Amino acid sequence: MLTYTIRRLVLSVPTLLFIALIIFLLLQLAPGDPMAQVPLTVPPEVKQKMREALGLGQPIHVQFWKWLVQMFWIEPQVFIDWLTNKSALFGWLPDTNLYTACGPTVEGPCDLRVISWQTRSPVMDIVVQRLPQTLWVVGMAYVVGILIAIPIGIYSAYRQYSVFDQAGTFITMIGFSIPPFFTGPLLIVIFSVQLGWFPFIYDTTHVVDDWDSFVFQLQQMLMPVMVLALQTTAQISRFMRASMLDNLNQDYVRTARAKGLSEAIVVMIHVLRNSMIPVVTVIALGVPAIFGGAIITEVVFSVNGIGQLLITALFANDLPMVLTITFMFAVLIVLFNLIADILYGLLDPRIRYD
Amino acid sequence: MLDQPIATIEKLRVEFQTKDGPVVGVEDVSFDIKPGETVCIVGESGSGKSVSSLSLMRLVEYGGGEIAGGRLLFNRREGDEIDLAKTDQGLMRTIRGNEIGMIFQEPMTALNPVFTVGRQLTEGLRLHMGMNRKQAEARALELLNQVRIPEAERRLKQYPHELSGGMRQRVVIAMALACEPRLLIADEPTTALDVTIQAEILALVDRLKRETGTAVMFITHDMAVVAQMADRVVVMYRGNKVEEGTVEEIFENPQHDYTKALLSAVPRLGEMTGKDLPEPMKLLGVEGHRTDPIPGSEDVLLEVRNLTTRFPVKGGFFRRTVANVHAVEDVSFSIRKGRTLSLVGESGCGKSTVGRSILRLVEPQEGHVTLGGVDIIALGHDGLQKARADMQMVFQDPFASLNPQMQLMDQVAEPLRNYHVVKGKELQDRVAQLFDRVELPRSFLRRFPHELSGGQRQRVAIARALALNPKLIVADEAVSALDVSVQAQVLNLMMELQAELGLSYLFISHDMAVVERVSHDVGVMYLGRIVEMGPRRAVFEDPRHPYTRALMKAVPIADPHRRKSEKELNFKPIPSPMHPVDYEPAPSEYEEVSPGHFILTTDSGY
Amino acid sequence: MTDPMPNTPLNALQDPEITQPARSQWRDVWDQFKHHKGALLGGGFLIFVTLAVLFGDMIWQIDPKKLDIRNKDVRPIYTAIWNSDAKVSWGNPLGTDNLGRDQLAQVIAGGRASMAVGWAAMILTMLIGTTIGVLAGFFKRLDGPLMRFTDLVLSLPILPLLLVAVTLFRQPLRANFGPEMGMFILIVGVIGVTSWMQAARIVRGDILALKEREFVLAARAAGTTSRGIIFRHLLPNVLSPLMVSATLGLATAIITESALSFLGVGFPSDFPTWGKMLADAVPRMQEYPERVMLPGLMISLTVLSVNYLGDGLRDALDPRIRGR
Amino acid sequence: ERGSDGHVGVIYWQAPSILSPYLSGGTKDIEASSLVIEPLGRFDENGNMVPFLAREIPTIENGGVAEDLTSITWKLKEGLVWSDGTPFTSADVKFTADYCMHPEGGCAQLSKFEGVESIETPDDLTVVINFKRPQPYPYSAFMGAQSPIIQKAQYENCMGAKAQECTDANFGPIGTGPFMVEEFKPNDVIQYVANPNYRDPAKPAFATLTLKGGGDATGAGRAVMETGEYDIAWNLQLAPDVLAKMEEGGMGKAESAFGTLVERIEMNMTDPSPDLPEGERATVAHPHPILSDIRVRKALSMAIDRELLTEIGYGQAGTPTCNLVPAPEIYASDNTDCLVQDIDGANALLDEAGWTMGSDGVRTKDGMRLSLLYQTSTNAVRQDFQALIKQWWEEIGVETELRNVNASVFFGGDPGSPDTFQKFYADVEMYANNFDGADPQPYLAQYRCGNEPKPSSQWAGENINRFCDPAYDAMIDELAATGELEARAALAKKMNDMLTKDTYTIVPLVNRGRVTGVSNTLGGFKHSTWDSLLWNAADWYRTE
Ligand SMILES: Nc1ncnc2c1ncn2[C@@H]1O[C@H](COP(=O)(O)OP(=O)(O)OP(=O)(O)O)[C@@H](O)[C@H]1O
Ligand SMILES: Nc1ncnc2c1ncn2[C@@H]1O[C@H](COP(=O)(O)OP(=O)(O)OP(=O)(O)O)[C@@H](O)[C@H]1O
Ligand SMILES: [Mg+2]
Ligand SMILES: [Mg+2]
Repeated sequence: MLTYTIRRLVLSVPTLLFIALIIFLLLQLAPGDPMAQVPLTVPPEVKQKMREALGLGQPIHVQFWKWLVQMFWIEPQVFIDWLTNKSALFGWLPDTNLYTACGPTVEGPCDLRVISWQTRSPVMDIVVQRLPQTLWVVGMAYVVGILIAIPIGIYSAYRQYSVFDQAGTFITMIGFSIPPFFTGPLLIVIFSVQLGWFPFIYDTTHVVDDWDSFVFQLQQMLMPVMVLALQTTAQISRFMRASMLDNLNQDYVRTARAKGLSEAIVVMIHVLRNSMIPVVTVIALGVPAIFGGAIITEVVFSVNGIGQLLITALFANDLPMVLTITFMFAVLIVLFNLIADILYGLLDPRIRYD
Repeated sequence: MLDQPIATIEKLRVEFQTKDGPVVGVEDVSFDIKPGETVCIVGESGSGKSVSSLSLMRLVEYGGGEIAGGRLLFNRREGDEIDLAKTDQGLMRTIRGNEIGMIFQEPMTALNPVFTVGRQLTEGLRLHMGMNRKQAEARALELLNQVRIPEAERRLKQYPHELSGGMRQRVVIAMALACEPRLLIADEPTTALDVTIQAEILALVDRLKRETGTAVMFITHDMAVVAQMADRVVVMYRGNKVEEGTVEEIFENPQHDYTKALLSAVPRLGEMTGKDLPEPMKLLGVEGHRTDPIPGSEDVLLEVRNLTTRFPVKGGFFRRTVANVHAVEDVSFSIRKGRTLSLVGESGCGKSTVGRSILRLVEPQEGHVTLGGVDIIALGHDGLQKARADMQMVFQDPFASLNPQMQLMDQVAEPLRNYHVVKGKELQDRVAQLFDRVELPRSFLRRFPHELSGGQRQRVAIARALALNPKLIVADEAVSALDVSVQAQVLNLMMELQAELGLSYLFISHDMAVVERVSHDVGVMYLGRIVEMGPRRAVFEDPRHPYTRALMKAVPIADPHRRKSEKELNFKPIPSPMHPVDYEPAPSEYEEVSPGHFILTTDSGY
Repeated sequence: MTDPMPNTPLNALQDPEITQPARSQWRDVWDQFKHHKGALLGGGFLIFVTLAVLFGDMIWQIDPKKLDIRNKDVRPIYTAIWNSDAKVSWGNPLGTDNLGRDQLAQVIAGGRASMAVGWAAMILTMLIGTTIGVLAGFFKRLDGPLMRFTDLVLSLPILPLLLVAVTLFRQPLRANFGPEMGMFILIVGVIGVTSWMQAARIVRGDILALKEREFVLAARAAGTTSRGIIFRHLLPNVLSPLMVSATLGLATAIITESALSFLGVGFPSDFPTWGKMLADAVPRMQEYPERVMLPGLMISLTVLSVNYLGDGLRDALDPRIRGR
Repeated sequence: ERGSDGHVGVIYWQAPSILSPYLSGGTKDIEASSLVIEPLGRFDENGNMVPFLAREIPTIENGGVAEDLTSITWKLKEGLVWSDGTPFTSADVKFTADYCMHPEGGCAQLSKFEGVESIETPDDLTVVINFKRPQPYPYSAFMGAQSPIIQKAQYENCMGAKAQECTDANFGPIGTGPFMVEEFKPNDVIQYVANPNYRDPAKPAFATLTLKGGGDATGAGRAVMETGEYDIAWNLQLAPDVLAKMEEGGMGKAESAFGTLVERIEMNMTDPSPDLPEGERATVAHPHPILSDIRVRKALSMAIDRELLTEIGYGQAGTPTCNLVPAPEIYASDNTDCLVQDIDGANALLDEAGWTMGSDGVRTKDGMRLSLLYQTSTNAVRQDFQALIKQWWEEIGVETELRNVNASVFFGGDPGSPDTFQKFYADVEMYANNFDGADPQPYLAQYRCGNEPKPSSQWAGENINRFCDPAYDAMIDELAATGELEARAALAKKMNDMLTKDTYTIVPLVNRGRVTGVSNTLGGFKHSTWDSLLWNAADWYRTE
């Protein structure tokens, strides 16, 4: 198992590099000039200088190499510095100072991080800023969706073709087919405007430190989470149902019943455990999508998560930002593919990787 | 008290609600089971054996069935009698697994793959006997010892897939026995197992019955097993009980036509004693077919020399070959025109691999294969395709070997199309003739495999194999999945074709009785090698190699007077055919003990 | 209902003769399909919708792009039932929008675009997915590279790709096919190129399993070439799982197109699609709920019926189910 | 009293990405920074200049502006301090100019400093700006939200090319305004707190201010008027019925204020045909095959019913106009001919121009179809306009293809994108534009020959239509040399008419008010369209 994991991890490095290259080339194709906003009056030589400062104008392979260095060498240094200097968990470690930022006051050698063209600040800082709301809202929606979907799936399969099953199918499909730009405003009109229960502009600066602020956080999360969870629920419950149906007819279920076990144990332990194997991997495979897949919901509720960051960066031609975010998605996808495979191996004793 | 039956089934009728309306699974069945008695239920596939037993457990409901009539009287431990057909599921739960234990057919799937053996074993104990975990584990250990599983302690922590088929089936038996049920239902507990393991399991069930006095309801379609196990026999036919009697009565004096026909179709080991050549079976009531011996010719058709096939096992960080499965190791034999060579041996000994290597469906490592003078191994891609026209294959599972999405006509025509033999109208005629050949009505041409019975499907497969007029047919367990009655017909068909067309067969099987019936020559395989080979008569009547002897002994004989006793059985587990890459096995050397009869003198691993 | 007892042992051993006449495969499929009520309803609805959007404009001849400011904000005719003051008109049975475009005509025209995008993108998805899946599953050498490639495409977000594609290809496509057809090709292309991965994985998995089945080995033994095996034996057998992902693909394509309309990177603004109608109506959903309901319902019902249809087809095409 | 009214929320559906007007021309960024850094003077809700950091607005009368118009002298208020407590001096003002005028800085507001020769600081409270030429309108530098004063101490090391690297300063400028940046999340939200060192000890009334970005205009309007989560919603370009419905929510009002923002259709005078080689497309090398004929342009304008457009798209927040410069009063021409739709007239005009009606309802001439590509940014009201205008144009036999481009791309100015309004790869396009402050001179000067976007200038340039008339250029120069207000106004009107009713190069549609959602409980908000929306944030307070 360990060898397998390490092997896959090592193998994923060239894959990722390749993916990075493809994304890079693809974005090169896309029109976009960071100097677009610079006024005409700036002489061309100066513009050229500014371009060079951003690493543009060099041959593509040099640019790519530079980005790689920034991404894999300099950013980790920043991260380590942050860990040892500021973070609560590792703050006790001796402070490191691997990274020297280039700045107006710095003389001598310095490192340039991946800089966003739009805000002229390090891309990673902004991404880190966006993580809390993305995780709170989009991540939570995924969790909630799964928690709702699994019981629905189980019961639908156990009572196949019952009223519950039919209704469940119907509702989940409706949920699947209604786009969030409709459900979002609908919820807003009902719960914010008519009933006045929840705020709908997501406050990204809100800090949870006591019960009241926690309640507020729940309130502001509720609607976007509902909108997003609807889609997750629809999909996962279908998978769950199919997987349960596959297993309910297996011989071992009959064996379990022949032992005189109660239906609850037969279904919830024997069948569920087997049915969860494929579903868990499907869930793992869906995780990367949650980071980028909620653009519309983020816009409707002004959540400003990573999805919104990507789309604004795209429209603003902020190439380094787009490249970094897309690459992070790729890493997540490759990683969660691996996690899904490993989970499969862990959950199903029949599968052995070596 | 002893004479009072534990369970009585009266006029049982079970119906299934399907989309096409109700289907009757069991129409009218009545019999009873007394303590300490083994009642065997026989009948062909689909006759309602399983449904009857599941009704007794009240498990049919979960399969969509419904007990539409009749009574299922059961004597409880406390002595009161209840009608299981009317008991509610809550009470049933206290009976299932507690007073009635059940062993299912498929050891591969009857256990939950994600829980350890120990967990599955103790579940019932903790529920019914109120044991705590420790006690339950102790009892589980005891049970595993009782069913003779080696290293029982370790097994408890293992998952089902880590056990061999035989061991898994023993675990299922242990599970059924856990709460010392008074009635044990065994639904074809040995069908999927090797002869040797089958013999052990049968002996085990028999011993348990004797030791604990449990009543056993034993379901099987194998008459030989019945002869070995039964005290009484119930014969079922299409949902009805057609005959009931003691085992001797049934075997010696069958009353019903179906029972007679069934018994006539059972190949019995030893039937061919004294005969040199195979001959088709006499089927009761089937008039006018020849049962003459099939002589064959002396010309060698297929020559296999030092065939070795290994499968690499990849592993480690770089996915390099870390070991090899030595599936076939230095195997040599030859088949003459118009004759049948049978390969026998236990599961996993490499029989199929030999067959596939000859057709180069798997690539052999070394060796020579010549078919009618053509060196098969040396052929290139196109040459191989041409050569395959001369050798065809019939596979084990008639359902799996036909494409479910294709009409039979097209399936049989496929080889003809591949080799552009004939086209258009002529092609259709040819296929129709082939259907006639295998005695299938022409109306089947446009049907799909699922519309046919198993025997008919296998005939289609044979027709397909015959399409190109091959010289050699490799029949890989071609009749193993069939009911005895159907099996007999297919075997006869194959032998008739051999007599008429001069076909040669490489017949792969683990069923010794069938092999005895059809072969001219026999090779016994063990762990990738042929350990004994020679004319069928010589090998069967005078087995020399210790493994051959053990194998012969394990075969159940369809004769209630020749029951085997447990003491005779003594098997070693088969060692692993997996060896490290640098392992260099010794070549096989044979000694000729009588003309054409060779036995392996070098180490075979047995 | 007793079987006639066999009077000779010969009969006893014969298989019961199949009495029904041989039927064509499609007849069989249809018979099985008929049993699935949801599928029948779904199929019926889908046919109805398809016919309606294809030929509806022959019956309802109002131009969907025609503005009629005097007749703006007409309510659907049924609002008159509870609100006698409502502005309704038989000329616009489903009402008009804020510029006086007839809603019925818009739904018909919008449906044509949405359905066309859905079908075309789905077919493209299936073609790419099946090809890649089959190649990866059947040829061991290709498996690794193709699956890595699948990972790669999975990690491409659809939106940047669309933007890149728009800038690169819109001009030539517009020149060759006109603005609407060009955009159609672009949208279908992008959706197709970014959503085949699921299908490819399913197909690959199934092919890997099927490849080991005996009938494939039997075909090989009978001299069938790899090509023949793929086309004659493997593809028909992956049809039913493909069917399911195809139906889902149709649904997602319709939804993706509507999301693109919402983000403003889709068809020209005066070219109605259900997604755009829905997006346009959202700001006024309190006053004119029917304007969101109508396209919303159409999308949902279509997706739902496609889903049911897929369920039914899967059952009908699976010989294991059909055979029993 | 300062900070007594708690919190106030402002919502912008476009999120600020940087807090420096010198590094970004985006309204969102300029207005977000206007809460922190201030210019010497601002424009109030009527377009009048009010002193902020200056003691008074210098004029010729009070001697602040030299008679020969070549210099202006600003006197700073006494005792001003930056929010960090350090004194605010004339050195900071001079530094600001140096910072922006640095040739390598890429300053986005360089045009504000055009014509500035030198800046002198005779003492800590005096700033003298010397111009190269006489400057009839000397108030472009340091007036309005575009050119506020930044702190020398903070930006000293950020001159020139280093300007881009000063993330800390760009995200958290130190200012003299009523608020200070507490936390800046780019493209998301800004948290401000009251400046403890603000010059008026009683202000601002609010202790904290949140400027939330992102979402869409509908959501922003709703948050102010229907749920009351926010107090001010920026730029609600929504249909009037939608706004009216939102107002029914009862929490706020949609206030509109008129300035110089005119929604117009621009006619492309050059040929945007894709058949032309890249580099010549939409350049003056190829005049437009259809639109070069003034009769076609006029017919297109006549076919439009501006009253109806206004009613549908803006309601109270718009008035139909025929002028490019609709305000201030003295500059507004009395041109109203276009207000009446005249389809028949338009048809007659096209007939006269030789475009004959075809059987499919589209006019042709010499085998060329009268077919136009009409583009604009993605926005519900604009799409409604497009649909309506398309319909009218079809009535006069003009085939119209509509295209809408995402606003960020359309106005993004990216020379690589074919979809920017500058590139104008379409026949006509629609957008709105206005001018800062109250003087139209630079605005009108945009339409100079040679100032059009072209490949050699990286598609930058303001003469979007590629209009070119030597007579007009002469008037531009004349305006620049004229100091007297009446004469300037007359000249400006003439120039306005030349672009609109004489040539129909620009076809104005609607004089758009800026619509802002304002909470009912917010007091003191004064809606200025001449300066930052948030210009008087110091005076805001909570009612009730
Ligand atoms: N779940 C079910 N639904 C419909 N029909 C069923 C079902 N289970 C069994 N049957 C029908 O009941 C009849 C008896 O089946 P049963 O399984 O008892 O046969 P069997 O004798 O055990 O055969 P085998 O030897 O193949 O196990 C068959 O005709 C079968 O088609
Ligand atoms: N494709 C393969 N890859 C790896 N190992 C294989 C493969 N095919 C067969 N083997 C191994 O080779 C050995 C011989 O297998 P084979 O199928 O020839 O046995 P068999 O005698 O036909 O058994 P059975 O009676 O179960 O069919 C077994 O240990 C099996 O696990
Ligand atoms: Mg059975
Ligand atoms: Mg085999």
